[in-house]
Amino acid sequence: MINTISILLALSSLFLFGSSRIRISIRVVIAQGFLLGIAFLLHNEEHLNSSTWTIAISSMLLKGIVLPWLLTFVLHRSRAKLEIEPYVGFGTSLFIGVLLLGFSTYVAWNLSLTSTVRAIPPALFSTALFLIFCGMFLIVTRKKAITQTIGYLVLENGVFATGLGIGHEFPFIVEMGVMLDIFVGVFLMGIMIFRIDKAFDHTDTHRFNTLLDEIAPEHNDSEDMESAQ
Amino acid sequence: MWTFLVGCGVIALGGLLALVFFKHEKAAKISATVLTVAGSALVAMPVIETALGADTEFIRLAWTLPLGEFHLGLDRLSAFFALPILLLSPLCAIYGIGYLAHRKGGGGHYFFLNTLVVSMLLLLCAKNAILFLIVWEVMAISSFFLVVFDDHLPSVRQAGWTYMIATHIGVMALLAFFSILGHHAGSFDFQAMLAGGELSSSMRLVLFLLAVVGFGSKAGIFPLHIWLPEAHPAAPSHVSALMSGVMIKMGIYGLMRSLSFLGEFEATFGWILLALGVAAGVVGIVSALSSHDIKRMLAYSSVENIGIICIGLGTGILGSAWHNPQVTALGFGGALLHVLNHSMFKGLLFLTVGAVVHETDTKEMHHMGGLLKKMPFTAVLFFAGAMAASALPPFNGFVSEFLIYFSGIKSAMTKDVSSILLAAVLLTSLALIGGLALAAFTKVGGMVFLGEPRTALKKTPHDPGWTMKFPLLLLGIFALGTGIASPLLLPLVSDAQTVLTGDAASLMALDSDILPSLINISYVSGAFLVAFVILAFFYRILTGRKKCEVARSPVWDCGYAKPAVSMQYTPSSFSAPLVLLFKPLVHIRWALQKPEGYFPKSGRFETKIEDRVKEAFYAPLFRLIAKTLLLFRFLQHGHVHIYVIYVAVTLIALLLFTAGN
Amino acid sequence: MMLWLLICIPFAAGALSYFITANRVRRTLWFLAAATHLFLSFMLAFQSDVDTVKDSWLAMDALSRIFLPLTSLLFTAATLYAIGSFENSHGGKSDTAANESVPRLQPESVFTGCMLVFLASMTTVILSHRLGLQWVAIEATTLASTPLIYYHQGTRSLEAAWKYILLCSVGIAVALLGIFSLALAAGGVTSELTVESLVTHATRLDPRWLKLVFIFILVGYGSKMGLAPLHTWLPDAHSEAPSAVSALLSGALLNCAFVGILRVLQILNAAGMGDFGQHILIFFGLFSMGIAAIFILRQPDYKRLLAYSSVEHMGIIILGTGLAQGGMFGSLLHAVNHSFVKAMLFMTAGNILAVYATKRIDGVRALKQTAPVVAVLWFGGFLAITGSPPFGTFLSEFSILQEAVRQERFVTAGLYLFFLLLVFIGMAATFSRMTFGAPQSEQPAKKLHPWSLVPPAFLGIAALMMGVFIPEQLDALLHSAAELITRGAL
Amino acid sequence: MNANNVMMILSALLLSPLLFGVINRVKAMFAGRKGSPLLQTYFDIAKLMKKGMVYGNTTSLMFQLGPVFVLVSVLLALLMVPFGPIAAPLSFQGDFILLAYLLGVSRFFTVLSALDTGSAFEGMGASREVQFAAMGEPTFMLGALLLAIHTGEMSLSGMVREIQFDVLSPATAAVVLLVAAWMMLLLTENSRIPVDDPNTHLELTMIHEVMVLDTGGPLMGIVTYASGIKLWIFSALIANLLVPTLSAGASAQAGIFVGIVLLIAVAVGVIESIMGRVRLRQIPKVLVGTTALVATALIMTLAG
Repeated sequence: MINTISILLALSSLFLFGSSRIRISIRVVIAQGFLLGIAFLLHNEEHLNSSTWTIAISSMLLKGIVLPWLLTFVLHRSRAKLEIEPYVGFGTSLFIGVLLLGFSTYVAWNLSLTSTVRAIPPALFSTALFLIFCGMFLIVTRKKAITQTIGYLVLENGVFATGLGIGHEFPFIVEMGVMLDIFVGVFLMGIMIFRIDKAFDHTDTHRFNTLLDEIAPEHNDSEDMESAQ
Repeated sequence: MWTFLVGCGVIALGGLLALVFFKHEKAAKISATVLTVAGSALVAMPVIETALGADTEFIRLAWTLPLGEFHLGLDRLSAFFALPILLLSPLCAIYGIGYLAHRKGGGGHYFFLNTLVVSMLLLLCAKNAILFLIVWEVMAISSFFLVVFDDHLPSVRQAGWTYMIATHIGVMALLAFFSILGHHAGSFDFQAMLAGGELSSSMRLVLFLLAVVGFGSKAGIFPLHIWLPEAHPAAPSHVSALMSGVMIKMGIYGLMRSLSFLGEFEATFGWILLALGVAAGVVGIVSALSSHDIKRMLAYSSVENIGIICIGLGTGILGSAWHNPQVTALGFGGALLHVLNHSMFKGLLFLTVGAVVHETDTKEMHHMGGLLKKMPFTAVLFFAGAMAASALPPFNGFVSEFLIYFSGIKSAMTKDVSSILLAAVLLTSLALIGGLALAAFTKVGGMVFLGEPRTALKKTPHDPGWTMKFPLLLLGIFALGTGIASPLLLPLVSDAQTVLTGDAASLMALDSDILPSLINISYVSGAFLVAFVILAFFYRILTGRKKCEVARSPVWDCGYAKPAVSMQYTPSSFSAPLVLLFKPLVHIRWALQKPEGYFPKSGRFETKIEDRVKEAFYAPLFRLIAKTLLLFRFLQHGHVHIYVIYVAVTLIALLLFTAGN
Repeated sequence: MMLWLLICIPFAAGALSYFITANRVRRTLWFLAAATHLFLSFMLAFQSDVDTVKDSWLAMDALSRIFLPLTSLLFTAATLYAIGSFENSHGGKSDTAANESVPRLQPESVFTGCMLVFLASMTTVILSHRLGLQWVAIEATTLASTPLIYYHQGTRSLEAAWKYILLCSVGIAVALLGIFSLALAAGGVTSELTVESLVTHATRLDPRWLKLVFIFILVGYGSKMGLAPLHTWLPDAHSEAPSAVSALLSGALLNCAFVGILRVLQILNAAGMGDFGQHILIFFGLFSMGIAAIFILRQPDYKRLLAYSSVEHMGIIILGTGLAQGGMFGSLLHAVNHSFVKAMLFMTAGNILAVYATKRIDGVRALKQTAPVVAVLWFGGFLAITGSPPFGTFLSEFSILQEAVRQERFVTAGLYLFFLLLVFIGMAATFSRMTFGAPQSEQPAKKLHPWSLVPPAFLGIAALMMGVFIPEQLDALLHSAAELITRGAL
Repeated sequence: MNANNVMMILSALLLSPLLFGVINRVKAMFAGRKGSPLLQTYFDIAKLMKKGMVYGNTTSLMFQLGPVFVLVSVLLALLMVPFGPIAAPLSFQGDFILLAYLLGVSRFFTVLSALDTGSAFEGMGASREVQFAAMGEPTFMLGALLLAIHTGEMSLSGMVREIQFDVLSPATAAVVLLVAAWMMLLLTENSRIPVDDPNTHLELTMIHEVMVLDTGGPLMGIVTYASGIKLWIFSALIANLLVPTLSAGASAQAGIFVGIVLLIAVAVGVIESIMGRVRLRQIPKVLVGTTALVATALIMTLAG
């Protein structure tokens, strides 16, 4: 069952690579949020108690409803176009995606073969790594601030997927704290996308490069000396 | 030893008082000076005692610094190097009162001046590497602030910058030096380093080179000298005197001290130092000859003198490597004596030149001339200093060079091929340097003090007030006195050099010939003065006769009876033929605007002397490094998504690294 | 319980101050919270009895005894300084001109609130003995400081804040992966993710996973700490933030990330796998120093210059950590020294900004004449940051060098010295250019509020003190902390 | 100091102006003229001493005192020159260094009193003087080193005492080279052809004469006498290398020595007559050449 969910998660991410519309992407993230929640419950079948339920439900709430809603809200309020503007074409993205999946699987299997730790199924771990790389890839290749936020969410999902195996070993408060952090983080990002939109009339982060290091004129030139006089 | 510390404390207190009184210029200067004089007097007591043979004293205080300990000790070598400090510092402080009379910022200036003095004194006594490095840097920083006193001038800022970089390059080498040595000795205590275990031959070479770079950058050993000709002209003259007279000698002290840690000397070290010394001597004096900024010229002359000191050190090391204790003692002794002598005459020269610059408001020789008539006192003392700097008897410069010559000839007496090579190199280079120094100093003396003023000055120059005259006079007397009474100085040197070799045998015990020679030299020097007085008296009688008419007329100009000031030979033309012979060593930039037409209105010819080492080595090197580094500036391009790639790539690379392990 | 107080007081004060509109009252509250925190942290840090200050979440060990008072001290200084600089900017309008298109400032109440929450989260990072909690706190520092960076609300600060939050969040997500991996590695060995229990059972943890954990944590917290090439946000954020915030970001926050790395290193060392980390850490250290040198050379903006210098110093610290043993001591000492000096320099930079209204180096001349006190601080800070004796940085940098030589890593030592030299050359040019010279135009002599001068002066004196006299207690603490990290336990 | 060397010093003091007379006479003979009397220089000095003084407008005290210093320094230098087998009055290890530097002192003051006139001519001459002297200095020092190695003595008198002529030994060849080199040095230091032409009438080409262009009266007398002594010193140094070891009495030896010195003056006269002047720019090369000559001699000694 976990394996099925892992595959679904991986596929959904690959789908993100090929998707050209922001709204569809948000829906994929919603799906991932619910999938992760279910996977969490499944993984902790033997330890189901109030705290596992709370974590699962709040995670689904956060990742499946609150954050996507926030993103949609931002999307509507800002004057951004609804299409994704990638640096890397969708086809190429898909190809790279497959490569990344391969790499993650290699790392995960390589590790699980030699490792004594069996808490996390290799399939899930490879998917988790894949999601992390996917998230980074999305941030790297998509121009808009909002798509970068989506990338961040995917990345977080990947991390969360890794955490599935250890839910009962992690204190409840910490889990909640992690979720709070993610929520506040995305919330802040949302606010900033608003501000960016207002200040720049666009949310393209590739035009977001005023903070640079120019090369100052040479400091100790004799010409410079004379001009200073 | 405690007297020593108390004395240092008094000087430091003077500096603090200067800072406290910074609003009252005069009070600040005077309080700092008075306490410097008092403190120096206190410090002088143990120093002279030790220099004359008292036992080394130590002070150890607990100090919670990692690796550090407050450990001071005053041995012969330290005491010897302390002598010029104790002589020059009070004089420079006194001189500064007059020199900076109409300037603001004296409080801060005197604070750094006193800090410099204290740091130098502590440096000499530091017996722990950390303490040594700390006071070393305090010395560097305080002298930096002294250099940039006139920071509104771009050239001064440039000089300060150059000085700072040069110093820091040296500090880096010293850090490496001491950390390696400390690692080998297992402690940062100098005594542990002295006793430290056997070093491998290659490690010794590395350490030696590090010491040469580290201390050489302070001492101005070729080719690390480039800050000297920048910083000395930039600094106020008494600071130049103090820096050139004693501070750069701290580099020599450091080099000597570190040599003592290296165990047995190898001939390679000696050849390296000798080669550097010869190069510094020749390049230094040729550059001095070509410079027409009067203080820059003196700075280059310091480079030359450091070169001579290095020649002495190199000879000493070679002597030791060849198990020829006489040559060792003579070489080291000559180098040490030259340290002392150079501090006197270079201090004197900088202070006299300071008076000239103070009166004429320019450092350009082309604008000076005829100052002997306006400033006779300064002029006479300048000529005294110039003679000493050209190593002419009866002044002290000759005596120390004599010792170095002597060491070379002594080594040749073994008739060993390499010893003869050493002697030949030493004699040739010293003779050449001597000849060139004479050319350089007659040029300065002639162009600045003799003839007629080349440009109109804003005000009529005159001899300075007593605060500036007194130090000049005293230094002049010392330069002459130590020249004539050199046999009396020999015991000081004779013992101080034993610290380097670790042998107990003093120079005088090893070499019975040197003392009689020095005594003869002092007879001749004395006779020189006496004979001069007698002959001058006769001359006076001869020209004072009634029959002897004394008249004045224009000088001969091929029958042209209206000679003009501008027809005088210029400093550049004086030195040009000689400098052109050594063309590869200095870079002269020409700017010529030819007079045109039958009745030309204007014409202009300008030369600018650039340091060849700086131009051909440092500038391209620094440019290359900067260029290479700046190539990587693109990394910070502002695109945040690419930044994320950095994170991803780092992560992947590390994962692969782990997988590989 | 006392430890929780340390977190709760600033948190509560922060929450409260958000609602207070009266400047005077809010500032008083702010200062009181800072002072109380300072008092408590010093009291606790120098309490001899260790066990009384420990529960299952928070604990006070040698490491936190060093960094907690340090952070608190810096915060108090920054508080005073911030109040002083508010006065500076209200006094004359020139400050706002400094930040090009700045229409308005964020309300001071938000600023105060975020500052205090920032302190609370930093305190948690330092005290936390549960790695999960520590992660939460580190992420919280990012979140609390983002609005602070955005305080000026200009387009540049917006850009900086965006880059900051995005890159740090990504980095920290990787760190979370590391924490999860650690939990996985500890699965079946210990159920508690506290440093103590992990150290106790360290040898039973799976080594391959542990390596993975270390890498994730290093990349994660390393990006927060500003190790090259993960540092890219740092110059932007540190230069665009208000100077009081920059001082804290550089002086305190980077240390917090460092503490995060140290905790994992402690476990790694306890597991006997210190060697694995060493190479990576040394590489990161040297690489950061090199990258910083590239950007310090001919840098046109003095706040960015300071930011890159932070990257350099984090490199030095990590290098020392990688050298272990003596190097560990050096790097902890260096962390302390760097905090003092860098905070002081950023505060002074803020003063320069207030006087000259530009962050460009060519716009600043003749500080010595225009603002003598600032000039003294600025140039003194330069000497201190480049590791010149008698400042404390010299001792720590030398200890690290010494350790490299002791281990006969001559290439490392050589590169280390070379980069230090490059940085010195780059900085010397800039600092002397700014400090000295003839005033270009008639600068209106701007009166600076004394509170904007006293804190940096105090920190400067502290940095000097560290070079000539290290208090015995601190010395002992540093030694035991170094031992704690390198051996896993005391 | 004994009677012998007092006598020798006195003879040097008395005979040195004669050298100029000898040279001039030889030159005149070559030119087919009768020439001035041998004692002409004595007459000149005596006449100059009686004259009045004319100082240049620009000159200061340096102009007047300079020649006095010059005289003092050459007189002191003379004290260290041995007279063949008769040792110098002042002899100690390393005395040749002091000798060289005392001559340096004389040069220092010659140059400075020249510069004191402020005239372009004097400046030019001074510039050349320091240039050629600096280039010539190593020749003297290396030569002395050669002698020291050769004889194992470190004082001039000792060297002269120990020097042995052995026709077949390479050392003799080395001494011959040294004589040649020092002869060149003599010509340079004393401003003779081929370096300088004392009898030229064009100021632009002079070296020594142009420096004393404005010197007259008693001052000129001093200058002339001092240059005589300087010439004597150099001639005596070379003569010392050539004086044969004879078991004759002191007075005979002294006679032989003085004879050789006068012969050297003759040689100078011959050289002046048969050679032309070298171009000023070539002189440094010639001087480097003489240094090379001595260096070769040194290497020969080592090889031998």
